[in-house]
Amino acid sequence: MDYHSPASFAEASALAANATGITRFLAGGTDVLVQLRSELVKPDTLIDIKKINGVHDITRNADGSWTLGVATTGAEMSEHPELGQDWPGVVEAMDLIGSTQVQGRATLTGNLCNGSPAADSVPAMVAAGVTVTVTGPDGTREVAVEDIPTGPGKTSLTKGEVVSAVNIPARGENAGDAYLRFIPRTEMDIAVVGVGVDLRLDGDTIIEARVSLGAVAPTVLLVEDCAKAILGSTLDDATLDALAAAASAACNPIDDKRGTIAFRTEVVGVLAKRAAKIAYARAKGENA
Amino acid sequence: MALDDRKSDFTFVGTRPNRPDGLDKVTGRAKFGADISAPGMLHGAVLRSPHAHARIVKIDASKAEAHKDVKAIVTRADFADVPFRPGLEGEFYNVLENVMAGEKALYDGHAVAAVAATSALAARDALKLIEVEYEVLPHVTDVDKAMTPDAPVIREGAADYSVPEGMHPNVVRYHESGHGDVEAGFADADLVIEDSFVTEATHQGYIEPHACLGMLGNDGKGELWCTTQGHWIAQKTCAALLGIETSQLRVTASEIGGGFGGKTTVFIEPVALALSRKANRPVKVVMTRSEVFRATGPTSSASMDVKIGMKKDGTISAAQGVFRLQGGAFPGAPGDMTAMCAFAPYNLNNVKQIGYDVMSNRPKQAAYRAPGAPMGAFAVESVIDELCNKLGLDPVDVRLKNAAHEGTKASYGPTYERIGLVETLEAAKAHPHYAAPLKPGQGRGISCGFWFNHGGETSVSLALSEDGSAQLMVGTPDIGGSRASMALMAAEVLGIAYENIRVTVADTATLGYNDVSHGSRVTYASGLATIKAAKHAVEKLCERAAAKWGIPVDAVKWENGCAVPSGPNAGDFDPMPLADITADMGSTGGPISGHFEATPEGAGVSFGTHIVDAEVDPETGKTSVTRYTVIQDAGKAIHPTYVEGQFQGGAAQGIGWALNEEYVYGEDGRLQNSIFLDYRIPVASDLPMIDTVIVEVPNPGHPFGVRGVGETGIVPPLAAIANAVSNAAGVRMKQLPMSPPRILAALKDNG
Amino acid sequence: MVEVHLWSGLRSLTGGHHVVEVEAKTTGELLVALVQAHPQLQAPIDAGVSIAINGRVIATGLTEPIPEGSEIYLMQRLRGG
Amino acid sequence: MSKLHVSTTVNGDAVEYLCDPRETLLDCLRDKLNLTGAKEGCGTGDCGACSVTVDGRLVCSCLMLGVEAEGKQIETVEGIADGDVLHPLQQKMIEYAALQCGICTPGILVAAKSLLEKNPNPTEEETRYWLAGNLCRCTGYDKIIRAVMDTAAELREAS
Repeated sequence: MDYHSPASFAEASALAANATGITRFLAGGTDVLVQLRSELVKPDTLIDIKKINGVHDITRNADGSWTLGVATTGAEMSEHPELGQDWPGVVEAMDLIGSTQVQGRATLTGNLCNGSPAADSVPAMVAAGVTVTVTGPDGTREVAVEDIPTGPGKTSLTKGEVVSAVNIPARGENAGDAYLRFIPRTEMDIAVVGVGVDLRLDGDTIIEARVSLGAVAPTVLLVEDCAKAILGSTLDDATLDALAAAASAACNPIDDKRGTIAFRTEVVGVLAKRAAKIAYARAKGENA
Repeated sequence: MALDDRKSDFTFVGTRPNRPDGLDKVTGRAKFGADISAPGMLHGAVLRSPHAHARIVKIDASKAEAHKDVKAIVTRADFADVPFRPGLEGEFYNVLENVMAGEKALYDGHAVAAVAATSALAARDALKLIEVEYEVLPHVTDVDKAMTPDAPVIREGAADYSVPEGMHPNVVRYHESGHGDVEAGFADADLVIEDSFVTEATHQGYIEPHACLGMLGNDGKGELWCTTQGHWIAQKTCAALLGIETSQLRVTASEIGGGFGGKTTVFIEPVALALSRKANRPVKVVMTRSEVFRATGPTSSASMDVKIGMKKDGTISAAQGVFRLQGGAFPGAPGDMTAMCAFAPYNLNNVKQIGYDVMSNRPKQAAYRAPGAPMGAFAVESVIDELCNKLGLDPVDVRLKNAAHEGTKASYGPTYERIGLVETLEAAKAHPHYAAPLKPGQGRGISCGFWFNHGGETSVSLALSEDGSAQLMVGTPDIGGSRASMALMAAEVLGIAYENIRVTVADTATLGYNDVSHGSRVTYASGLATIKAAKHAVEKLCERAAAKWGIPVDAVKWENGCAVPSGPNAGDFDPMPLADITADMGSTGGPISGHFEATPEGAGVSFGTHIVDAEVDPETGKTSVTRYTVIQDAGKAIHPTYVEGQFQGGAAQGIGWALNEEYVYGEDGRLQNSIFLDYRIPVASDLPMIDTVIVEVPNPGHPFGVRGVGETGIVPPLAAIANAVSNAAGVRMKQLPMSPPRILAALKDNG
Repeated sequence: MVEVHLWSGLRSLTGGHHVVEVEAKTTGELLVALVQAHPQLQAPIDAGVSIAINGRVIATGLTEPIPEGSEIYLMQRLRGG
Repeated sequence: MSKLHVSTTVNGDAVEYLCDPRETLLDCLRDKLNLTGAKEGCGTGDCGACSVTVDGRLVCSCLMLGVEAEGKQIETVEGIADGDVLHPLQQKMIEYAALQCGICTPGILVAAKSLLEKNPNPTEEETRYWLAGNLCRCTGYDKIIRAVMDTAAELREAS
């Protein structure tokens, strides 16, 4: 295996474009090293992007949006004094991944590009409308997070392409997000079900909503029907039931060692309700 | 064993000093299995079968052999011929067959070849160069399916004398015992409940993977360093598997990073030695976590039917159980132990128990803390709980009413000596936990548990130094602070300070044979041996003092670390401290040591009662254990803090087994969850503080009254938690683990 | 003479008897005497047995004395973890 | 395949080693620097026995390549005591019998020290969640949590 630590994304992209065999980018490495060690994936080329300038930066842009460097760790996100005030759902979702130790290394970008349908940060990013900047041999493009994963372990990134920044929209007024996942223990598990909700209110009424589901289909889902179920409502009990039903209906899960089809289909609705209530409270400026 | 010198007031025993190996363990200096290397050392790696059941047609290692970094390759042909015998009589054969597959690979992960190379990476890479041709055979991993007539046969002729005719060849041992007339007893009952229960296989989950460093020359002399619960059994087994003399192999036990029964046998140790013999260099082999899960010994899975009859007043009129245990592709599943322990807490006139040992295409089960007992307790105590619920009776009162005590005829036959079950139940009833109110959504569970405990072959040597300090050599690896307990017991007898005693776990060349650190035997048997060895030394100290004083030896006694005249007639002499006697021992008769070599038989059975509160989320089926209290009879707690630690550890492992831990096999017979991410042992945030109550009903078979405490603590939790969860959820949970999908499904089925 | 109680699974080897009377002063003598009385008991003894004397389980020892009138149970060999 | 040269600092000492790019920081600490205090319990970041800090950040050394240590400041369990004076956490771990076999202890100590540097007054819940990535199979965590909480209290009093 060849190891490279390029100084720019253009260089990283060129290295990847010219590499033969299997190439992996190394950000936090918490997935790549596990795959390497268990010999699930044996890369021929490993490109460490942590020596590129600015990859640990968390920047609030003039328009209120955020740009995160691709090697920004979960711990750095959690410690940031303002990011979590704007996007508690995104920060909490990232924080759920692995242990304190894993938080010291793991990144949003890695979580996304690993392509797992159960990745915790991805539903939260999808709900929040996060995009990533992709640098490739033909320059850069901006891609919505939901368009990156194409199936378990697979992404839409082409040869030579590397994610070079994470872009989180401006929070704006009267809005809140939340992410909840189900795991059998309290920590250290992979999500059996995950739900991200982002919404905006006018008074008590929901006027914008995005709901995403994790670990219930081959990729994270952005579910239009869930958003429709709560739009225009004040999140009364009937609305919550409709949300749960829409979430369950959107599921296309599998039976595996982590959960059953029946369980995932049922619990996705439970979590959708609970996450929506938290997002709603946050949008109202309440502690939740 | 004569115990004419029972002791009940103590100076050192019962105190809580710092453990002697504490400094090494908190500074990173302690040497565990993988923490050693040797000059010229090679690294070994093991090639494992990806198939659950397959004939090995051909192994072509020529490409690996040609690789410059590869120094040796071994297959089954590089081990000794060990005769096959049915059942457990051919245990060396079974172990060899498990260590390196012969004609067939018998489970996913079964070793088929091994490589030694110049680096760990090179060894792993070289495995891919070995080509194995398999003929895949039908497999079975489920215990009930393995007993059905059309199940694939794992090994013909493996059944021993006990199996009734007509059973499938996968049933290899059968146990039946009991007394009275259960049918009459059931007829006499006001309520009879019969139900079936299932537990999945779990792993001991020690954090340290198996690791060893072996060196074996063509002269048949060897050295082995390994993490093990018993280095003499490693010595004996490796010698047999390699065809060398036992005494020519010196085995040193490293510090051991957890065992819980799983390190009572060998896996990679004979492989490292075989590779070393071929390469003529030291070879280190360290398992990966995935190898630990796939190819060491998990516990058995179980399928059980229990029927109990109860009178309205709570008296159990009859009890019957059938316990089917699957133990992998070898005889040894402890169905007999499950059967004998299941009803042992109760005073029963009519009881019958049947146990099966069944083979399947899974790794060879190994002991796991009270092997066999937790599963049976789960089934039995669940039925008792249900009877209590249906009859409106208090679960502690019912257990007290039926509790076994001194003079009770045990369910497994003999009459109990002094035992402490009633005391644990009374302590449970009096504990604030039992009276504490429950919140909505919470349930409380109670269970009792029993374990035999064990004595075993034991050697201890104690040598006094000129300056009056003592060195104590024991042969039982210290898996939980036992060096502290040994030093306390020696200090108690010698009357010198705890700190002045250095305890060492000796290697196989410096002490006589020692049985494994298992069966909760260390504090009991090595402790008894330590006491006896110290007394042996004290006899010699008294002899020297008597000679100095010119009085008969029987006129000298030992008190508070000094020889003193035994009475006014013995003469008027000042007490002579130990250090004054050892100071000139070289010129008064030579070195002073004490020894013990025997098999203590008097381990004393042990009982515990656990109280658990659990909360179930009715929408997701997720359980939290909110309060936990362990009450157990320790006989006499030598170092109470480490006794508490054993209670807490047993409870925590039980919580894992009850809620989330399980071996998950796919349709292809492969283990699906061979990493800690998916084999879910409890993490710190999963657990509450675990309260403990140490009950002390002295064991008549130990000079200080010790009963082993290591194993009993894992017997009650499965049932206690199942009862708490069932009471919280309002539906009886009959399958472990009670994972959220299973609980949610049960809630749905219940409407 | 001591009465030796067998576990019920052994009855098929002793012609239905679950109590066998033998002459024995030690655990070792007891096993020899049992096989003399019922040769088929050799198989379970080879597979491993323990002997309970007045409630105390002797896991392996063959030299343990058996006091006159003791309660004796033959048990399957105990194993620990 | 050529090896890579790495210069780094471990427990204040400047060290160098050559490593294969596939070797983890844990492999390098243990096999090249003979610092065997950090343990490999899983190799997948699930057990925490290999915990170290890198530039003050708590990580699993099995989830970081040896080559990534270039120019970093690494702290391991071997660096916790100040000469022959144990850190209060080490002392409390012994006093509380917060270890049975001791294999998880190095990782627990590194992680707990990192917690107390960040949060000198953690609640029981915070302590449990911070240490959730450090598996202990022997103790049920009870005595570990008590030892860490008591150390925190003692350090607060001392400061």
